[in-house]
Amino acid sequence: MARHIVNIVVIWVVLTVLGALVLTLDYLPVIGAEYSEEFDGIFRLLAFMGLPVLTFVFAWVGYSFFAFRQRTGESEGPAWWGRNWVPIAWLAVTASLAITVMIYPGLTGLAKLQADPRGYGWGETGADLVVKVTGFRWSWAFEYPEQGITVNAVQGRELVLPVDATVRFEVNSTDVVHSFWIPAFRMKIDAIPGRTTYMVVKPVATGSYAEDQAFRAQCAELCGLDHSKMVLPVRVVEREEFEAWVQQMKAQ
Amino acid sequence: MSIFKVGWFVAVALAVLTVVEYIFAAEMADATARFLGLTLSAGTKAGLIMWFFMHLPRVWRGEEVH
Amino acid sequence: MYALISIASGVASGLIGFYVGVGLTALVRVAFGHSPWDAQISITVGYIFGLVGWLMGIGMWGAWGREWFGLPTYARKAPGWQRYFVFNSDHKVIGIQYLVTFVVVFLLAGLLAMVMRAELAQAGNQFLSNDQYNAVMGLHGILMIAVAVAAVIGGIGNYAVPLMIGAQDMAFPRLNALTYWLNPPVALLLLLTPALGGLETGWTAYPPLSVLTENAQLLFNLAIITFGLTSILGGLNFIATIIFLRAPGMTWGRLPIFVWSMFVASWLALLFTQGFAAALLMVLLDRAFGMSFFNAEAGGDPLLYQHVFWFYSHPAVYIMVVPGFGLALELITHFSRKPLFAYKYAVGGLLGILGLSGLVWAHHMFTSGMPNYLHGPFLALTEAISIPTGLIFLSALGTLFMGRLWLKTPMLFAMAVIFNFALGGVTGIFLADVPTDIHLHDTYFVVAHFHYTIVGGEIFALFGAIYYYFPKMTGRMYNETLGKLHFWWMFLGFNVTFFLMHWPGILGMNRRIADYPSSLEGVNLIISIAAFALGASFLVFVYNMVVSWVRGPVAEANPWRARTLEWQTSSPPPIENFPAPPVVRGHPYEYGVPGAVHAIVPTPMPGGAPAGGAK
Amino acid sequence: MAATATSLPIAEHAHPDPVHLKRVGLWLFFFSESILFGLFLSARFFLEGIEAEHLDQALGLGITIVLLLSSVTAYTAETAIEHDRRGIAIWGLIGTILLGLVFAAGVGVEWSTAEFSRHEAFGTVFFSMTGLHASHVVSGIVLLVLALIQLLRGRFNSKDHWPISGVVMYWHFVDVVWVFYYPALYLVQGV
Repeated sequence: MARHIVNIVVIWVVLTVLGALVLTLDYLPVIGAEYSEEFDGIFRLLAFMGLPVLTFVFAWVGYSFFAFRQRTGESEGPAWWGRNWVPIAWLAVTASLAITVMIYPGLTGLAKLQADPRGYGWGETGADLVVKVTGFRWSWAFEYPEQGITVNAVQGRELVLPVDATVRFEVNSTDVVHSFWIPAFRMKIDAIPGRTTYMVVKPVATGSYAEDQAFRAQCAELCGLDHSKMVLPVRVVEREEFEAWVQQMKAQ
Repeated sequence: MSIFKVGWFVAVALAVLTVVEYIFAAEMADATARFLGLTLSAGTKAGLIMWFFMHLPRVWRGEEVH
Repeated sequence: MYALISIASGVASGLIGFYVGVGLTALVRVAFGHSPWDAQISITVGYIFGLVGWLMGIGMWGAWGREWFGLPTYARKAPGWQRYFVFNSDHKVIGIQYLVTFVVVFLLAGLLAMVMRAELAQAGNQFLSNDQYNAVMGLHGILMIAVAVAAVIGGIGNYAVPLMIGAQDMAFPRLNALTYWLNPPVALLLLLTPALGGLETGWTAYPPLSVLTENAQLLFNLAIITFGLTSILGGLNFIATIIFLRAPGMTWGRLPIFVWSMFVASWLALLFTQGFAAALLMVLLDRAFGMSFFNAEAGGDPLLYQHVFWFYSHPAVYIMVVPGFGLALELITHFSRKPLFAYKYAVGGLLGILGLSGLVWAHHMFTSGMPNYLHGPFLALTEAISIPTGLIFLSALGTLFMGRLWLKTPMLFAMAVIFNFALGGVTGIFLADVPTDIHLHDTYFVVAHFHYTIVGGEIFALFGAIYYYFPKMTGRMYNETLGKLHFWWMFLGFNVTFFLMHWPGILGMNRRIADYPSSLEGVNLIISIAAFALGASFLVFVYNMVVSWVRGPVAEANPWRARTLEWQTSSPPPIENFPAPPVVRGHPYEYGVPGAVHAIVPTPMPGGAPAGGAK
Repeated sequence: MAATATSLPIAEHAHPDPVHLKRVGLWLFFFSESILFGLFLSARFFLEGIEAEHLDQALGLGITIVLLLSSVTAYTAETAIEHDRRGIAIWGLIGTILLGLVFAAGVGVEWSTAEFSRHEAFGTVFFSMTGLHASHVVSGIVLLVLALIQLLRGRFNSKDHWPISGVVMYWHFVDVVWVFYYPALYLVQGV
């Protein structure tokens, strides 16, 4: 029996190491905003925490498959009922794992996100730029109230944001539920008719849809016929370029 | 008519509670207190109906021999 | 003939009922000065009358309805295979009816998945327009949900539970027949949806879209409210059966684990299914009467739907997966030839899931803009549900260890459940965690996650149970080689398809889309190819089942040497299951205990000594 | 183990009292139904800021008392048949049906005189909740009529009266629902 346990542990460790090597690969999308780094960190942390749990089950089931098989079904195993310390230890370990994940990175990460008192938004309280987002079937409209411009699928055809500025999106919908999502920023908030929802991001790198398709404003909540086409490109530019773009839009 | 006695007692209790409920709702100014009071009264009435009229205890005591 | 008469009279009186309903609606509407026809109201009323007509015609009038008027009842007696087409109250017949129906639905919905994967193999629209894709996707979703809810509970549960507890039938046999015969109209309505514009909203039917969209939505609502009714009545029946009809000596501590899981799933169905009905009823009222539950301009709130809907639809995944757990543990213990490890903890785990499942629904709404204070509690409770789930793993892993694993096809499927659900459970952590869920919500990561839990956790268990009970149900043995071929083919196809699906999700491919950014093309092509392989594996299954049922070798009463009661009667069992109730003497899983006896079965069966196969 | 067919103890199948089984089944059904009613009740409070608009308070109180009264007559009918008092049972059922019809008519009057429309939020919850409840009242009346017909034709006695007990339980359940719906629609304001 001890031999079997040792074997399983060895397989477990090997699988975990192999899995950890896979997890070090670059499988996450481009980093576009401050929160992207936070997300990537939490994602990787959870992946590394989940990996041993996963490989434990894989090692155990896989090893049992090869080591304990019999041909005819005639012999019977030892009559173990598990009425000893094992279940209690298991319960203690799994419960403490669950509670750990619950607190960190769960609740602590949530607290960070909700630090902004103005609602669902998170990040810094003040915003350098406010963009009013309106979802409708099947496109987006972005209004820059301070700049006095509006872009949509006809006019401008892309959402342009300055780098290193905190942007607060105020999201609305005129008809059905949509969801405003920019994969590069790892942020998403539903657009609900009749209420305004908020999403605060701080782009940290320039980039555009042409270079990386994670820079796009995508509808993530099924909204009918052309849901899959409800996409507008996003371009993050330097401050000066942004000002120039605003002037250019105004001129139009 | 003794077999119907329980029914009439419950009926009177329900009627009294309903009228009390109505007056209480008309007089009570505080919305939260009114909500709580009405919940309490409705719960009591529902309990009375279920216990006596719907014979809830028969669920665990089994059918009584008449 | 009997079968034909039964179905024909059901269809005929259903149609008559429908037209009577439409006619009455027209009369009332004209009397109040409206036009005689209003699609929403006329179809709804017609459907209700038609449903009653169908049920009465199929045989409920004779077997049940006459009683309400004080008339003597009768049942259509149909010989042989024809008994599957009449209003039959034998739980074994109903179980097989459910199983065959829902396996057919499963294969149909699987074909729809193949259509979707063909479209998604490349970016851009190749085969389907956007609305066709939405219709296919919505239908795939709701049909698979129906399969997942009903196939194990209705099929395996109906067949096995009364046998396992030593009962003659369910507590309410006629109600049981009713729950089955409510299903054909549901299937009909859902399959008619493409004719009325197709489902645009997916199976979740979020308003306001579901209020504004085509009349296919109306059929969907009526179908699912009916389907919810079957789920509720089925759950009610199982609870009463398990509480009251256990054989003498079958204490709660000796109940087979699958029966425990059915008990838990039945409570879940009874309590929560009304949520789906209520949500869709509200949509129906908004559509038919212009009410404003979800119309924000008139004071409604679209989030109301999401709360009510997920109040059902999260517990629904436990309705699906808890019987899957039960089956997996049941099969693992029989085929490991070892007692179920930590039986009481496994039962506690199931009950823990029952307790927590109603308190986690809003983790589907982390990005919905609901109030901030709701996020924390739902995050914590959702993570907490991994603790009772972990006990199921303890039981499974503990039973496997040092067992004498008899690797027949059912055992392979049961071990695959544990394997798959481990991955489905771990990815669940990412989705329960608000900071990661905000990006992953509504992406293919979610698609991969719930296919791992529901398909990997329940559908694999379903197929294991089909192979396990095949000799009991048909009296014939399936082909073991083909069974193992099916398993490995399906297992590999499934894991490649859905494991890879996590990645486009992380990269930003959202779900329910006919088209996606071109940069995700490569991985989607591989997923599509793997999905076709997965789909093809079911050809092996169908061939094996059909051929074995018709001319497989005759099976013995207890080919698996299992100790539970269903194997102590003949294969297939007689109508009354056991001539007199078995007397239960011990635990059903006392493998490796010399001289242990689970139960004593009164009549000597061919090859059946005392139950538990004491040697 | 040498247990053979001859030495087996003969046990009876678990045959619980069929009436008891049906009673528990009906309770389970009520349990499930109460969630449906409860969700509509929650919807009434979820839609924030709905003020209860003008309702005819006298009518509301009146139909509430009528419904409670019908529960008493239903109880009387059930108790009577349990003691083989057929005459009282018949009149109890007739009284329940009539009071039920009065209640339904009262709801109809309320609907036709309401000063708000079903298109606005309060109208939505008011009409859907009372409509859902009224549909149960109407089906309850149909069931009561079916039971009454059989009673008049001479069926039922103290040994065999489950259909009456079941229908009466259903009727009480409809009453219990109204016990919660009445204050939620008529009396609670500004919550």
